[in-house]
Amino acid sequence: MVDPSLLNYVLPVVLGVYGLAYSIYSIVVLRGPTVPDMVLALDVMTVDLIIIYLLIALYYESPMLAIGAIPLASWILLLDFVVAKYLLEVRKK
Amino acid sequence: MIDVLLFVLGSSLMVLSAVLSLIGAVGFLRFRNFFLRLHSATVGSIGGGVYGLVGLALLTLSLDVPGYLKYYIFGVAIVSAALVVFASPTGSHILSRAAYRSGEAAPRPLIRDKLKEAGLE
Amino acid sequence: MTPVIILLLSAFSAVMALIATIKIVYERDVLKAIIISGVESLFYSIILASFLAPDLLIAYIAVGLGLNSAILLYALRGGERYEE
Amino acid sequence: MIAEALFYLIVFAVGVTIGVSIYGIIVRPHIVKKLVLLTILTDAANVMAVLFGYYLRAISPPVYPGGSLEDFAFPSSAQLREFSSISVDPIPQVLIVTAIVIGLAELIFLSLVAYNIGVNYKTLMINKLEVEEE
Repeated sequence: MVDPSLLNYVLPVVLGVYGLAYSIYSIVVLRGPTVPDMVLALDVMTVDLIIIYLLIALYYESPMLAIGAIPLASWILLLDFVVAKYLLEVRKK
Repeated sequence: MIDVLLFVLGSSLMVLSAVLSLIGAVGFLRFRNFFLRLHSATVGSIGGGVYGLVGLALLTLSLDVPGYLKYYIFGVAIVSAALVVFASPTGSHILSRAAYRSGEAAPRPLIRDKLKEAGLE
Repeated sequence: MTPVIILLLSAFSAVMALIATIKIVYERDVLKAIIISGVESLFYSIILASFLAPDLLIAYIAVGLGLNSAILLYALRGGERYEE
Repeated sequence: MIAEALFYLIVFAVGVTIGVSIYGIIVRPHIVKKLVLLTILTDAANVMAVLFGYYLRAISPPVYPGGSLEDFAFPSSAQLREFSSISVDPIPQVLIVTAIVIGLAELIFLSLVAYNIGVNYKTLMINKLEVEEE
């Protein structure tokens, strides 16, 4: 079995790089020129946020904080579907 | 012995996945068109998400912590990875189809539009 | 004691939520406003996760990210998209 | 020191968000934008209530850890007192779980009203609505 104190070398580096990517995606979502760009960046940002949840749960050593990842992962498809349906229906009108 | 191997494999997968996620984020800033940004979205979601979730599951399995914490995070990471593999390419495909057909994002440096020639617009 | 890096991440999320609200107020396209409100719920959910509220996190993700955007887009389908 | 400064920064940002969203509800004329800002107001108020029940020394959510039967299922009074010194306050979180669901029901009702306004009057701007005189 590996000593859990080894995590102190791995977790801050990974969490820092993921936080940097998360901030760049949030700037893209706020700035993006067209609507599909913003929805696409929101998808990738959701995937990053799942890993950030699991890393926070590993930091606090509490399994209750990790359960939020599964509803977040299953709602990725919904916003794409709704926005695509809105765009096609407005064009047809 | 197998635990040290799992720990090294998992942590190297996580570092690789973090770097891939950063590359995808920079690609979102540098590309100039929506249909080009789909490539960097694929790098960011599959390379940056699924590899990291599998690496996190392997890394958690090798730690010396109580069992209910270890197996809980392992199961959540595997299920989330399966959901992301299923849902992310489907969403990108639906979105790009709607963006082309509604004229919301036009492919700007366009040489020849074969979809319009075939009458499938 | 709460680690500093998690507090730093949640402080960044709170400031970005403030900027997103100001952008929603001065945005002419209402469809973009709805999508930015979805991003705002992501920012608030990371604050809830780092301030130790797991039961709240489950209810808030299921309601705030998916259902609110779908219901607001259904309401937008009845009228015009741009605001004069 | 730096942790307290970051915590006060978060409280300040959430408070300013509440003020900006109230300003937007009053000023902007589009009905759907009013609904968007109303959801943001609800969410910011919920997060503010969570911040009130948080201590900087806390490292555990307000759920007593399960596990093996003889250790955790029947805790003594001293064990409970020790647990409550490292966890956050559960009362605001219990209140907010009902507030989220009530906010969803209210949003469904108001968006149905907005959809019917848009279908019947052909517009969603409040300053263009005109009632036909008999």
